Amino acid sequence: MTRFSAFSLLQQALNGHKGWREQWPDSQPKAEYDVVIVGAGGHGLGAAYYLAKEHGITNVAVIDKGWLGGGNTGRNTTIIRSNYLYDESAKLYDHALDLWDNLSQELNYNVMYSKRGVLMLAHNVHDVQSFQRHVNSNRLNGVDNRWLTKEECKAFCPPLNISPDARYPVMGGALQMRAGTARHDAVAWGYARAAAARGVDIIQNCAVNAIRRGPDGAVIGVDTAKGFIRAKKVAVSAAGNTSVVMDSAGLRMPLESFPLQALVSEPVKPIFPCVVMSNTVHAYISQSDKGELVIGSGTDQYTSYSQRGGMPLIEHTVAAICEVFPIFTRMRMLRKWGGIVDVTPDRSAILGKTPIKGLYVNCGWGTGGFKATPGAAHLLAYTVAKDEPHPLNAPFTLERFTTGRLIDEAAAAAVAH
Amino acid sequence: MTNQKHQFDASPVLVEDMAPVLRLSLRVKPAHRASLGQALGLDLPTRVGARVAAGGTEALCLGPDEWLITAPEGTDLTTPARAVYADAPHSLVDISDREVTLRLSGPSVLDLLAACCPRDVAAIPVGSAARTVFDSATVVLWRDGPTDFRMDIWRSFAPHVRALLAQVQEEFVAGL
Amino acid sequence: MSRYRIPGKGRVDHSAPVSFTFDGKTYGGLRGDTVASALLAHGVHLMGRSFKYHRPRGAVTAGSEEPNALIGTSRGAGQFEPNTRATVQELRAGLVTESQNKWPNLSFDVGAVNDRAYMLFSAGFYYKTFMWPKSFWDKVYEPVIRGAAGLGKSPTEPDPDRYASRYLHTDVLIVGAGPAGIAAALAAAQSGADVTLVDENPEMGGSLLSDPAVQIDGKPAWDWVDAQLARLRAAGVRLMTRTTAIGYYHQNMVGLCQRLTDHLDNPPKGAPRERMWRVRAGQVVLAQGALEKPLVFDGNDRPGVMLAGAAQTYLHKYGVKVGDNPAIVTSHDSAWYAAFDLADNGARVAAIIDTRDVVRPDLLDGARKRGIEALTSHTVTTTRGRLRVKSVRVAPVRGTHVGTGRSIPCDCLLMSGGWTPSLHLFSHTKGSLAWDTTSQTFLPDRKTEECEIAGAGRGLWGYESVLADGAAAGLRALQGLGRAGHDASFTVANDRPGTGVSHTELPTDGNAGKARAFIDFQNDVTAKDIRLAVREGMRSIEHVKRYTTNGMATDQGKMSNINGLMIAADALGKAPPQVGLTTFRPPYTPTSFGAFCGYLRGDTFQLTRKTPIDPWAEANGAVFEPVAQWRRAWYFPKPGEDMHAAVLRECKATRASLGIFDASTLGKIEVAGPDAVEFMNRMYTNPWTKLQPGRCRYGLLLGEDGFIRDDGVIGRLSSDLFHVTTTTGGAARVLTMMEDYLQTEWPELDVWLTSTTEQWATVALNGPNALKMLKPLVEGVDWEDFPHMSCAECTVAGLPARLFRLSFTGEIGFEVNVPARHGLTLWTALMEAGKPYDICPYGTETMHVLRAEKGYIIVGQDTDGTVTPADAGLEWAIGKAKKDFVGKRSLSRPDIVAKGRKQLVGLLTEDGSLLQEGAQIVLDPNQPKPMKMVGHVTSSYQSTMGHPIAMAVIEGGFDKMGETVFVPMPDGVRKARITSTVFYDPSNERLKA
Amino acid sequence: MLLIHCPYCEDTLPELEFTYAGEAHIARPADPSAFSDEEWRDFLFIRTNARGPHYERWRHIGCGRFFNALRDTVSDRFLMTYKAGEARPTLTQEAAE
Repeated sequence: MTRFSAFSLLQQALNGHKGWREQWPDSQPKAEYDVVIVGAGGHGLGAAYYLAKEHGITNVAVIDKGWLGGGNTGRNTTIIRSNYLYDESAKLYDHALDLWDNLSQELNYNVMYSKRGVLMLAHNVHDVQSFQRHVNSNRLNGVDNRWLTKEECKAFCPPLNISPDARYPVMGGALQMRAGTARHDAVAWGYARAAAARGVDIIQNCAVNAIRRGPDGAVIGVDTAKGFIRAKKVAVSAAGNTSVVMDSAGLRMPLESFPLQALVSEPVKPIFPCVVMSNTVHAYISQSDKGELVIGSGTDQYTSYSQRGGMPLIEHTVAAICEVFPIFTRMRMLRKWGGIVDVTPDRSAILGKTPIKGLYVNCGWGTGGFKATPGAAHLLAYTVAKDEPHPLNAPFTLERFTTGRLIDEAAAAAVAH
Repeated sequence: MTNQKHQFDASPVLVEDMAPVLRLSLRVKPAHRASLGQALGLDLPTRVGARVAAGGTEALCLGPDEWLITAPEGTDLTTPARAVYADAPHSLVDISDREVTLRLSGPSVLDLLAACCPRDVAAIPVGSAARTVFDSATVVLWRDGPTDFRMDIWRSFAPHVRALLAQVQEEFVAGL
Repeated sequence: MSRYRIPGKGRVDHSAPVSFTFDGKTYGGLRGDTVASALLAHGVHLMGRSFKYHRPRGAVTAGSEEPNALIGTSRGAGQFEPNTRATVQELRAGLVTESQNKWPNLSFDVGAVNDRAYMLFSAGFYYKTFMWPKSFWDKVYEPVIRGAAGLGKSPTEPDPDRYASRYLHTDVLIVGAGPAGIAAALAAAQSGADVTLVDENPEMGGSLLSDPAVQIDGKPAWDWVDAQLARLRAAGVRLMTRTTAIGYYHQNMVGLCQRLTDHLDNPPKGAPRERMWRVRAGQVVLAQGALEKPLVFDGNDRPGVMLAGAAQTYLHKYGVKVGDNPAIVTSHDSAWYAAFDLADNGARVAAIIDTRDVVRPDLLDGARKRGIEALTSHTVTTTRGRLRVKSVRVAPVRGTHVGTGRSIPCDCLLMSGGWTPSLHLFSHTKGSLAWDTTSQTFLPDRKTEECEIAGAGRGLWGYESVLADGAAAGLRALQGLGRAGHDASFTVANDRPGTGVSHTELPTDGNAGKARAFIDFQNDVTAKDIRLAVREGMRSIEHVKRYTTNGMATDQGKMSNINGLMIAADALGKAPPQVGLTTFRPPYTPTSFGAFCGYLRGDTFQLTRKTPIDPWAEANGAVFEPVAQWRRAWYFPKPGEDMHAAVLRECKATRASLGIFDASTLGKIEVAGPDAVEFMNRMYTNPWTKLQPGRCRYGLLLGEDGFIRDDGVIGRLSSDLFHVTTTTGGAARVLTMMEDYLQTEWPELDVWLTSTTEQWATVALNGPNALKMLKPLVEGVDWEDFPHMSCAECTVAGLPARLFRLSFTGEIGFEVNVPARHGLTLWTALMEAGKPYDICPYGTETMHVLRAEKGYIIVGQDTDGTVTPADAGLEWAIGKAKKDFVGKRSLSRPDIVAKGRKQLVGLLTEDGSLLQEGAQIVLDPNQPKPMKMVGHVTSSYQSTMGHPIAMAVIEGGFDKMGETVFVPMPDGVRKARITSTVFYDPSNERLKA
Repeated sequence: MLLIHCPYCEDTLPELEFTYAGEAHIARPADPSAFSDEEWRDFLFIRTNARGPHYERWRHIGCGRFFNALRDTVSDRFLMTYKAGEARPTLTQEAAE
């Protein structure tokens, strides 16, 4: 594998870039692997990489029904942050943030992790109370997150409208300076290249039809479009399609898949210095390295695998953005697309073992999967290798839905009074 | 109010506030529809959206067990209903003040409504009505004539609806 | 007269000059011009700079697919927009335009140094570098990359224009008013169907407007178009120009963006700039035609290099010659006609260079007749010229072998690589495409919606076949509606049929390594970039696209997708369909955010609900806070008072004598029917059977998961009538939840629910003098039998009322409900009657303080969706005898009954300081981070008792009464003692009286 | 925006008049206390999340009724709608196509 560097780039530039080799081979499945990972998104590819690098397990296949990185990894708005409310969440996402920090060097692939700061806007007294709670709990958890007055918000993000007569006046915000964005495709490609270099097979366009179990109930492999592949350990990391795959192993999940839409504007010169999130109006915005405004919306109301999503939601998202940032009404939408996000009842992920021997699952990231990528991958690898969860993902079990120990990030933001 | 002269030269639609009326929400199971109807002197329609009127009283079927009843203020419908309550249990709730009513009329009234009503308003038959949405407000839309509508709007939503209607009217004036 | 304008020619109005500025220079144009046609009329080709290399670029098209000629356009303050396509923007008086992505100016742009170092900026180069030293990424590399990003500048001021939207329901929607669309409309308009025909251009007619010599049914093309449009108008067909179908959504929902004022000199007042139409169509006919493909060769991006079809459009529509001395390079017949038309209009055509070995004899004759040199089996291998093409190098070609070339001078080069059906909208529906080997294009295959595709959009060429196909599609649409009609046929003279072949990048006789053949002009993606991506393992077209950014420019691949695919497929040694096509995403062309907003801006962005008493609050200087959809009076500051002072005064006045509060936003639900009590027993945790009519009770509602959802005081007005109140934010949720259970789980119950939230205006009176003050105003209440937690129907101040005696403050309290229209009357009457008692209006903040002093919770503040009745100390509100109620089963789940749950307690700080709501609580303030947190402060206020009070949820809090906990804040650690949540009048003495 | 047929209004109307109400045919047990923690979890949280035909509930603002629908979650096309309380219809071939 040619090491990427300014030098190799220059060298190649002089000989017309003839020397670049493929970043990962187009592998065909072997008869058996130590571990099969279903889903070649950032999470699955990353897990394969960490299995090989940190646990010495290199006989690994990552299988995807489509192209690697073609699911939510390549469809999200790339927001990265860790200022979550509950300790469990904050620690999990902060672990991811630590890995993000060195990911480009780790993978020798520039994932363009941009620490532009993520500002979450408070629009009413309830938001203020809730964000103060975030800020305080994050501070005591050692997670960077601080409260800004509305004037400080304006100074940090000049396009912001802080007029008190706005329908949703800005009352302040919670800023995590360490948070930001990254180049989503590069994350998948970087992990793929680094994993492949360590012997991992990446098998694309090969649907997994079923997880097969032996007489003792333990996993023995997967039936795929390219035949049966033997494996004693199977990790499912298939986002919106997790329910379907797990169902084939006879395990029903507390998941529902919803369409999530996002859009970009035409590219313009730098105007938007950070990431701004407003949960109250359901709008998320940043500006990409290319100059496009990247805007995310909430999920559509009905479950769907269509990756389509309707017009009304997008209208409300754009309207919300223009309410908070009135200078953008004459900007133009360039492209809108949809993804499928798998959502759990408590809006927190499921990451760990299952009741079935040899079957592991990483799902339920809802709208927040991208930011967790290195962390989820790292912890999934740990859990698969050791056959037990890492302390950081131990709380994110399936069992919590039986016992009632939910990690309810959604309810914690519940509005009433 | 409603009987003032229409002037379309200003705008091809007229938006007027209507005087309050007695407005009741009647809920009763299909089995007892008939007896309730008798008590109120109305043959309560069963098709959602259908209306019947008798004297000054009018009933609109909003759902399989729900009717919206309007009558001149002061009309007493509670007593007769109460009389059959034992045999025909029901709920009859005064909601006269819950909504306010606008009258929308004029040649462009269908376009006016099409600005914020996702359903095909033109397809609502004259003489019937529908509970539907106007932007984010749930409204009851009564079609009294080809270009003549009444709109019942929850009181606190009315200013928002009026503001939208006013904007659309300005489009008509601008001719675009 | 501008040098390249042909007097009297075209569809522009030669008697109506319009002047505009471009980069500060004033130009004259004609009504009907676009900015591009007007500039071309002056011989100006250089209109922009490319994204990455800042290469000089001119208009390559004459339509909305333009990737190069993007400009900033402005009408005045707040009315600037970047990245406008000069080929679309119509001239209007006083239009101000500027070029983009250049410094200091368009002809000399420093950014062009990138072009010198182009070898470094190969596809994906940024993934491979900028990683060392690490710290440089944040500080140096990324700022530089971002600095270089973007094309135009963002607007910086709020937009004064308005936007509108409209729903439209139509039988047949036809997208594209070219020959196919018009023929389809004629067919569909039979038998009275409601038909809508839309076109993105200012004029209907499509390609016919660029082919005036064609004759249809004996009429010259333009006359025919006029006649048909008149027929359609007469038939009541809705004709919409400047209207782009941007997206095709579920079940024949099509979004249309109609541009209303950007072309007007002075838009009328109140006119929206754009209107978004949400069309629901019974049948859709897509007649969007085809897009011409560039040829891919070294230097194909120089200003002056343009699509042949575009040159033909500039000539016929705008009367503009794009050059005196054009050369033509093509692999399709259509470019020959462009050459002929230009020659017939006085241009000296340098040569027609056709890559094909065999060309139709009549075309060769046409060239010969006009004395045009025709070179078949030839190609252009490169071009010369800095800001404008000066010459082209031409060489014979056999397959990939190139013979020795020669240079041909010219002032523009017109190219055609054939035509691609415009299938964007069809792709939005997830309809599948099939590769057609003969035409080397994708054609529509399996449909998912009720739609027809007609004409060039189906790969057809030549007017006669396109017209016939359009008519047939219109008829099929009509039949799809279950209506009948007859088919039509058209006779066409001077038709211009055509065929062609497709290429990858054309061979060069120069240094292949140095050749720069552009595919995506705007993003500067070359053929070599595509091949590099494939070499690096990008095997799917999606990967190639994302790695090279091919097709991601503002034309969304209209120019580049197919050329990129052909080259990727060639590099992979696969057939194009095996490589696949990237998904087309809405919108079809970039669409303003404003159009999507429509009315959802400013005052009409989202509704704000106001109570009947709101006007009084506003008139009396209330400060408001948004609560759910409502705005509520927060506090009533007197001159010079801040929030703290005002709230303390309001609190004290209420405790001392009498306070008045607008509680109208509380949700109210009438629960009526013989089974009302049974229903209440099932929904709420409390027991209701024994509650006597005329009495009230605090009701607690759980979700099925056992967590607190809502609460409120509920009055039993008669044996089968309950007046339920809910939280302000919970009203709609609770009613929906109740309806759900009633309709789905318990349909057998004889009980009905009616929202009366807005039927009643609710005024709360609290204070030791509340009873004294109210009594004289009330008729119909037996005060002997009206203790705390009673309710009655009566009159108050002569108004019909529902009177509740209850307290959310700890003082004697009442809630008076009157029909909403009387709300203000009641309020003023009570204010008047309250004067002797110094009645004090208070807002939500005071309400919060007073209830906190009594330890009454606020759902959503002291509970967060993870709190059970036990956690909140509300077990007393649970009907122990009840076998079941919503949420009961969840309360016995292992972790719900486990020790150490967070429980709601009171907190008093040792130093008497005010805790922050949301502050976290620890047992050991000296532990290292991450600290073990045992809970957080849910409510905290300055109280009327001279010291602040707080409520908090703390792990095992009930067993820690009297213990000390710590609240580490940035400015130091607070010590606090755990207490009961009831700080004020624990024995409820004050409620009795 | 979807078009939905309301079985009570017998009219096909735009999605904006409807709200989604989750998976259908998950009946609340007559006696929840008899349910094990696992059974109760299944009732509360476990969902089919079908990729393809999906039995689900919607509510129509017009008539205020909750009703059931069979919708293909891949195409988002409604295969049928039917009144609350009616038995779960078996998916016929032609309906699926």
